[in-house]
Amino acid sequence: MCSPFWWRSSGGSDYERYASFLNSLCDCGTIRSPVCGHHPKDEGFLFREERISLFQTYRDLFKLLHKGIVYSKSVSWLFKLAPLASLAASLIACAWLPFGGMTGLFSFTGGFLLIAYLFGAARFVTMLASLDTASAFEGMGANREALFAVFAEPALLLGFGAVIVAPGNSSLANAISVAQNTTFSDYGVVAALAAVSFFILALAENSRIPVDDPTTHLELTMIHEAMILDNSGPDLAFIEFASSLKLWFFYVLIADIILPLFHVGLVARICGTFLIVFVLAALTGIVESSMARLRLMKVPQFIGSAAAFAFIAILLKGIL
Amino acid sequence: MILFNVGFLIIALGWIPGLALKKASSINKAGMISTMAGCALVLISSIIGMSGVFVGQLYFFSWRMPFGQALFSMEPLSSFFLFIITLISGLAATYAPAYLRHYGDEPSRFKSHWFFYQILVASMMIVVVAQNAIFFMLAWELMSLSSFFLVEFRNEKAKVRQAGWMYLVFTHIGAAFLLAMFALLARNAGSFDFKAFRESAYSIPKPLSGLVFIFAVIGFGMKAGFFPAHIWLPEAHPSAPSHVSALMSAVMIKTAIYGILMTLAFLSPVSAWQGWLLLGIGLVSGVAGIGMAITRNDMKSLLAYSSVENIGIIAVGVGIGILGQASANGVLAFLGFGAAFFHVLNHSLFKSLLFFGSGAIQTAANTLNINEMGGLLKRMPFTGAAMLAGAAAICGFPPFNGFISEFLIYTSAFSARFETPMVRELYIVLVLGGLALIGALAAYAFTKLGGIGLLGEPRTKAAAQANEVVPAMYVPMIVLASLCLLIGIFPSTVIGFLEPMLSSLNLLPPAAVLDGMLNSLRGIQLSTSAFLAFILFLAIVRKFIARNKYIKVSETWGCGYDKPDAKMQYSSSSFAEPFVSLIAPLTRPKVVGELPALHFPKMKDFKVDVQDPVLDRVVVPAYGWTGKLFGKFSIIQHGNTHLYVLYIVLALLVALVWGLGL
Amino acid sequence: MMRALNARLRQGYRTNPFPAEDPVLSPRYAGLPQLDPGACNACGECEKACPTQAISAHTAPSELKLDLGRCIFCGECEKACDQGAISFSKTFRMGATEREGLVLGKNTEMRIKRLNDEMLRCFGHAMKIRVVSAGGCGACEADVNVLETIGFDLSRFGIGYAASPRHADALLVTGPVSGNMELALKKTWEAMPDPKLVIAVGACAISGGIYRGMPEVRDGADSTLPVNLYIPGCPPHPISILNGLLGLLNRLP
Amino acid sequence: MKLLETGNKISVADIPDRSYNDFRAELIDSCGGGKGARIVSLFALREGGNRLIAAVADDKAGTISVTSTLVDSTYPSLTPALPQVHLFERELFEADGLRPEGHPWLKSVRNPFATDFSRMGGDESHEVAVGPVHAGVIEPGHFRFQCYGENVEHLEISLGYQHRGIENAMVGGPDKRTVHLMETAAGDTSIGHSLAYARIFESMAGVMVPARAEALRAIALELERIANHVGDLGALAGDVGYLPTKSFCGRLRGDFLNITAELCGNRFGRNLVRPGGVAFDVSGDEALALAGRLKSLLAQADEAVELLWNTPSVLARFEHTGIVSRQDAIDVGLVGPAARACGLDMDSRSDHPTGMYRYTAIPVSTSLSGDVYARAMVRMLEYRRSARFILDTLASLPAGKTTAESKAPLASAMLAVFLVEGWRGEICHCAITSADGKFLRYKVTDPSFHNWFGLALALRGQQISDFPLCNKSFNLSYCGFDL
Repeated sequence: MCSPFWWRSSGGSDYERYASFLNSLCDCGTIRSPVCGHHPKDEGFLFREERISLFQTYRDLFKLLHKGIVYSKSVSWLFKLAPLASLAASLIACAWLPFGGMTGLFSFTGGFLLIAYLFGAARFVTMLASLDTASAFEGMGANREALFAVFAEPALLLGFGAVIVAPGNSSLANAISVAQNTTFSDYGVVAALAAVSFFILALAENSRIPVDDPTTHLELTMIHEAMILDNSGPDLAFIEFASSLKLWFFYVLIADIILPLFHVGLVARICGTFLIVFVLAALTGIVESSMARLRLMKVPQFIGSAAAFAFIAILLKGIL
Repeated sequence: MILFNVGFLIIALGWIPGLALKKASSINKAGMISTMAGCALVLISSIIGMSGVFVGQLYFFSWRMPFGQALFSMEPLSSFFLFIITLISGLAATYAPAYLRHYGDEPSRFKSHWFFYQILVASMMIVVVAQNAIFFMLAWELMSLSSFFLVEFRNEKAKVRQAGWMYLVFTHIGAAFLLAMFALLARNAGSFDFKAFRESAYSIPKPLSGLVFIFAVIGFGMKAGFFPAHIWLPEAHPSAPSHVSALMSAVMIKTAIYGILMTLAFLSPVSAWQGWLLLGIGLVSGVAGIGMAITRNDMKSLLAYSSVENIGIIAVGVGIGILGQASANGVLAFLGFGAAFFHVLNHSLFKSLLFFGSGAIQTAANTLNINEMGGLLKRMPFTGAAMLAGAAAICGFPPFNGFISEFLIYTSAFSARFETPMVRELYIVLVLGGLALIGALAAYAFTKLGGIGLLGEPRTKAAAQANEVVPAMYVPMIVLASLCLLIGIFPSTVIGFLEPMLSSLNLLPPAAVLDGMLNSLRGIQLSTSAFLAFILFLAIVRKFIARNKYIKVSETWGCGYDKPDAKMQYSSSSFAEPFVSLIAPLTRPKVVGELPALHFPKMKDFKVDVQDPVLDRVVVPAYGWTGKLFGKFSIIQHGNTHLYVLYIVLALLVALVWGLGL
Repeated sequence: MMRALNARLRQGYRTNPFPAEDPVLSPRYAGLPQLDPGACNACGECEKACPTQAISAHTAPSELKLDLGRCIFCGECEKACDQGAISFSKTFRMGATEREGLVLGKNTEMRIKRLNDEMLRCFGHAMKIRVVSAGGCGACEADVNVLETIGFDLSRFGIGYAASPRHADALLVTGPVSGNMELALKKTWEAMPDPKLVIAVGACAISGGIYRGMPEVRDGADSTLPVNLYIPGCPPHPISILNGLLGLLNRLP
Repeated sequence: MKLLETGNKISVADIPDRSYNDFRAELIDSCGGGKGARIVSLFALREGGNRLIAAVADDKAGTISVTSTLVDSTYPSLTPALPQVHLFERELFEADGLRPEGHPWLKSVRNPFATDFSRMGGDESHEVAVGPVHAGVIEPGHFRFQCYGENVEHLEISLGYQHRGIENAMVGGPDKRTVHLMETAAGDTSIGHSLAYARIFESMAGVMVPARAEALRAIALELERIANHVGDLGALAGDVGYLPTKSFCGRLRGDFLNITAELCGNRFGRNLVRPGGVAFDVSGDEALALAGRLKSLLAQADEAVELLWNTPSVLARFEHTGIVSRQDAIDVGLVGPAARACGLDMDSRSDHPTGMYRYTAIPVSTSLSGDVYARAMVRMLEYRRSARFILDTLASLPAGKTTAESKAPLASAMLAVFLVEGWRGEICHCAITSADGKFLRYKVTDPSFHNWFGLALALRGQQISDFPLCNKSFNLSYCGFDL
């Protein structure tokens, strides 16, 4: 490795990269429907008996795009910026995300930092926008989001650190291709710990039980939902699409980390990614079905455990 | 060089015409014009200086003094700091007259203000170009004193006086350490000239070098506001006029960073522990500073604590740079120092922007308490927008500049190599986890500042009646905000700009590494541009699909309640509460105000007092203990002459024993 | 966790098969009233017995009319009528998009018209409902709420309840609209983005029901809002509400 | 203080007429002095001056007594000495304009547009205003929280959105609307309120209710209790995000309601209880079928509810959340499961038994800790005991008619009081007839009237995110309060 800095992935044609990006756009909703119903307010798949349409998320988005918008008298331009920033950040993240061995649209040393910080920027604008509505509920949502981010951000970066930096790789795509050629004992434990860490984050960042309750109708207990109580029409569509993409992002990310453990070819890796994403969705459902929500002030400990897993994964690299 | 001289003279003497003027506004104008003109000239010379053309050109005048020559030099490093000093000083001077109108029209007050302001700017310039320890210390002292008097601008308030004294005490404790440090260096070099210090750098014995470094960290750290010496900042900044806070927070404390960097050149080779020390101090300052910032309701106090955080980030950068040098890892050194320089620049931009903004709010809404603000973005569109940009930048969010310096620090984790096992992993955890924690806490603090202060509905009548300030005040903010954005989008250009300075400091990595670095920065450039493009695209999409649709304006959804109220939005204190509760063992929040204990409540005022773990739990009690302790010594004060003679004899005896080495 | 999964297996499949199959209702269920003008002798006993003035039969047998919008399905008229001119059937399919459609009599056609094509394209498979309880007794709310449980599983049709009116497409009103709730109801309506619908559920929301004429109430949702769908009952059976919603969305087989 | 006679009625002329000081001393002595009596109703009769009439229940003795006094438009407040009357006094002030001097918290009761909230001063706290239109499908009410961050320093509940004027509409009755008004006083307590009304009517008209009707009424009342308790346990699970119990109980509640529908065709028990008896009978086969269905549903409900007690993450949310102390519960006069969860052994079914409960006792279910856990526990015990009662009663239904044929008019100038233990707690109906046998005053006291303030107390010092859980553990009625 002549230089630790690296721009653009070495493998994969342009076509593949675009395909993986488009794939994210088309599939993120279909995974969200079975996990959380067509709306984050429905019960998990384990307790529903009639299947709902796989395309329900897209139907909802279609409807929202056709609806009008009601803006609050209190809001400024920032409120109108927030949905755009959320979706733009998620789009960039999915463009960067490698999929089943296909590299993302772009990749460079430290690209994961940009992605983490773009998510952070989207979160920041969303929190500000929710405070802009002058509503106590939205303030509550922003406040909780801000507090939990204090734990989630380090966990996210340490997770990436465990997978990318500690093993001496320059980017996620690079890390995946390197891991393809390592043995199970070298990579297995680290991958497992990082995957657990990211899974906890996925629950936290996508308002799942035990952090947030997607089925709640109650403003006082909401986190993410509380911040978007005042968004309507296309704005809401952008936000919902952005959160679908974010959920997809975390699932595929975990799949990307786990898959190199199985030394298989491209087609198998793509199928494997879908399989893992499906399993993760089922796992989310099972977690949601078997435990209650944490008391709000216990959530930091839960998210902190994600950081702890990543931390151990990094230290393990030094021991192994 | 001539530009520098002329500019310096204009600034240093610019207060003189003001003495003759009678009207406050013309005094202000005179001060503004002379400062701006001087700053403009020095700014140009500093830009030239950064390219390295002045290296080796020393400017001196014959000065028959025992401690050496009066030497000055504009090396690229000095030029870089000069650039920042003059840029911010000039913008602050532009901002000042309109802002100062807020303080009445007593001419003498403004005369003294401009006197100290220009002395402060001039002394800062001298600090970064002085090549002699004594001159450095003279300028340093001048800088401290003039800034002390600037903080005392509104000295009719007891709180202001107290803040000023605290600052004075701290800065002098620091100065004492610096004097000791220079004394040690001079003893080794045989001269007070920095040139001599540098030349004898390799001959310094290791223990002495370590001691000098410790003295430098303490001495400069007092000024920089490293934790736990940070406590003067949150006292002094809210008390000073806002453009002075901006100058002190965004620029003056950076001279301490310059000092540390300068000292490093006297100590080569550096050792790894020095790097770890600074890294540790930096992370602690970062977390503690921004953590405390969250708990503050006074906007400028919050910003002051955030300066502690940012100084911490810079210290992390310097620490990493030292680690790189100590382990002969050029890439690490480049990334560390590069990040430090970058952040010095970035912080000076967004911090002065935010201080200008808080000053603007202070004049418009007559408060600095975030609990009393709200809805200001709509009433002060330029100030508000610029401040929000500053807030995003200071949190390190792309597409603003703060991200770039943090990115450089983060990427250092890629190239860190250490001999001892586990150290590298520890380093990765510290850098990734620590910086992410600082970043997330910063987002918390600035969501509070922006979201509670600028957005939503006004919480007081004064906030509801606020109007946008005059262009002279908001244009500097817009300039700074645009710089933040431009640097964030075109970081590689700035790296190019810093390149000569880095190469003069022997910090440039091999070309391949630099290329890779620039590639990464171009990657950021491309993806942040794509991010902005997506936003634009989505905005157009929304515009297009909502074209024939019904866009309405209605009340915020308040559950259909008939009388919504501005009190029904989060207060600044409430927003901080979850975090305050989390760190309650450290900050011991005191709740004042009675909670309803009986069945039927009688409500009182509710107030929460969150303490600074150092100031309120160490320094203030320690002050009390010291007072008591020294009180005990009063028993030896009998007023009896015989007894005093006895003391003298005893002291002589002790000195004799010590002197003879018995 | 295993207990929960076990319980899940044992509790079995419980979702109501409606609309594919008609549900099994209690044999005592009182559904759509059947009028037989031929049997009526215009004695007016039913009118005297009706607590809500839903029925009028004092002029001529052919004028026997029953306003479903006011009917609370108490069955007093059935008991009062010696002629058997009124009987309550087991039909749960009740509801109309026009208020007049609820007045049963000669030539009335109670019909739920589907939404127009444009609305249907939007809402056909995705509709969020904001429920506002405007002064009733809470029973309609309970039966609206029950639709979201797995027993009826509203979400399989893409319909759900929204927490915020900003997210909602339809405003479902229950209760007679008490004077104290009128403003809140209007505010909720104003908070919703266009295009939007109003659904009045229960006798109270349609006409004021048992509270009709009391000074504290406004006698139904159409005093305040333009109603698109009326579902009668006191309270309507959940299946009737579901039937109404699906009819509106053209989702009935 | 005059004990009510057999049939829980008394001639208006026999109601003692005390001086205000005697009246006050009497009430404080019996209700505040550790004798354990409670004021179950306090209202004014405006005919012939402002006459305050208080109905006092002594649970130990199983008696109800009344006393009265004439007051001017102002009178010294009882509340400082007897906090449990605070809301009655506020109601008198709002509805009848009688000002209690020295009332510590004289604010509106059913006027949601009043803004007389206690607010915290200073600019550091904030308010959260929830309602009237809540996020879920719930009745309207306004909750005002005084918050510092996530902490609730004080909660004030402002109701009245559901006010329909039922008590006023009852005056001049009974008529064809009366029983329906009672059935809809609180829609989820149709049986409870219609039963209380029927007893008032029967007492006034001197109707003897057949034993079979009493048995069916008790079955219906207990079914109502089971359906609501099971539904609420599911809702509690939902509020802590525990999906299994939430899903199962949500469905089971409907199934229990459907059993009621088997009885009378209506899921809420409308048209079942009528003065003189019940409107529907149950055949032997139907009784068997009902028992069978009930047993199978109970097994499912037990399984679903057991999950709550076996899931640590659920218990962590229930325990120590929303505590009301035993003393507070006594002071503010809590009733029903909320009171029993604070360790108060009180239940109208055993303390003031009527009808079927005179023959078959249901054990009183109490718990001690006063938190959400205790309230859930009480609910669980109660629905199980009710189920046993129903099964027993179904197995031995008395033979005979289901309704007493009587068209007797109401007695003139009488006062009648009845307590019925609805699923939320004690329902108190108190009626006074005029000389021509029409209702002159009809006072309905829903258990929610006593208990809303208990919820406010439970929330002090809690996290605001625990409010929905606390609220659901009380699950009080808005319309029953607002009337």
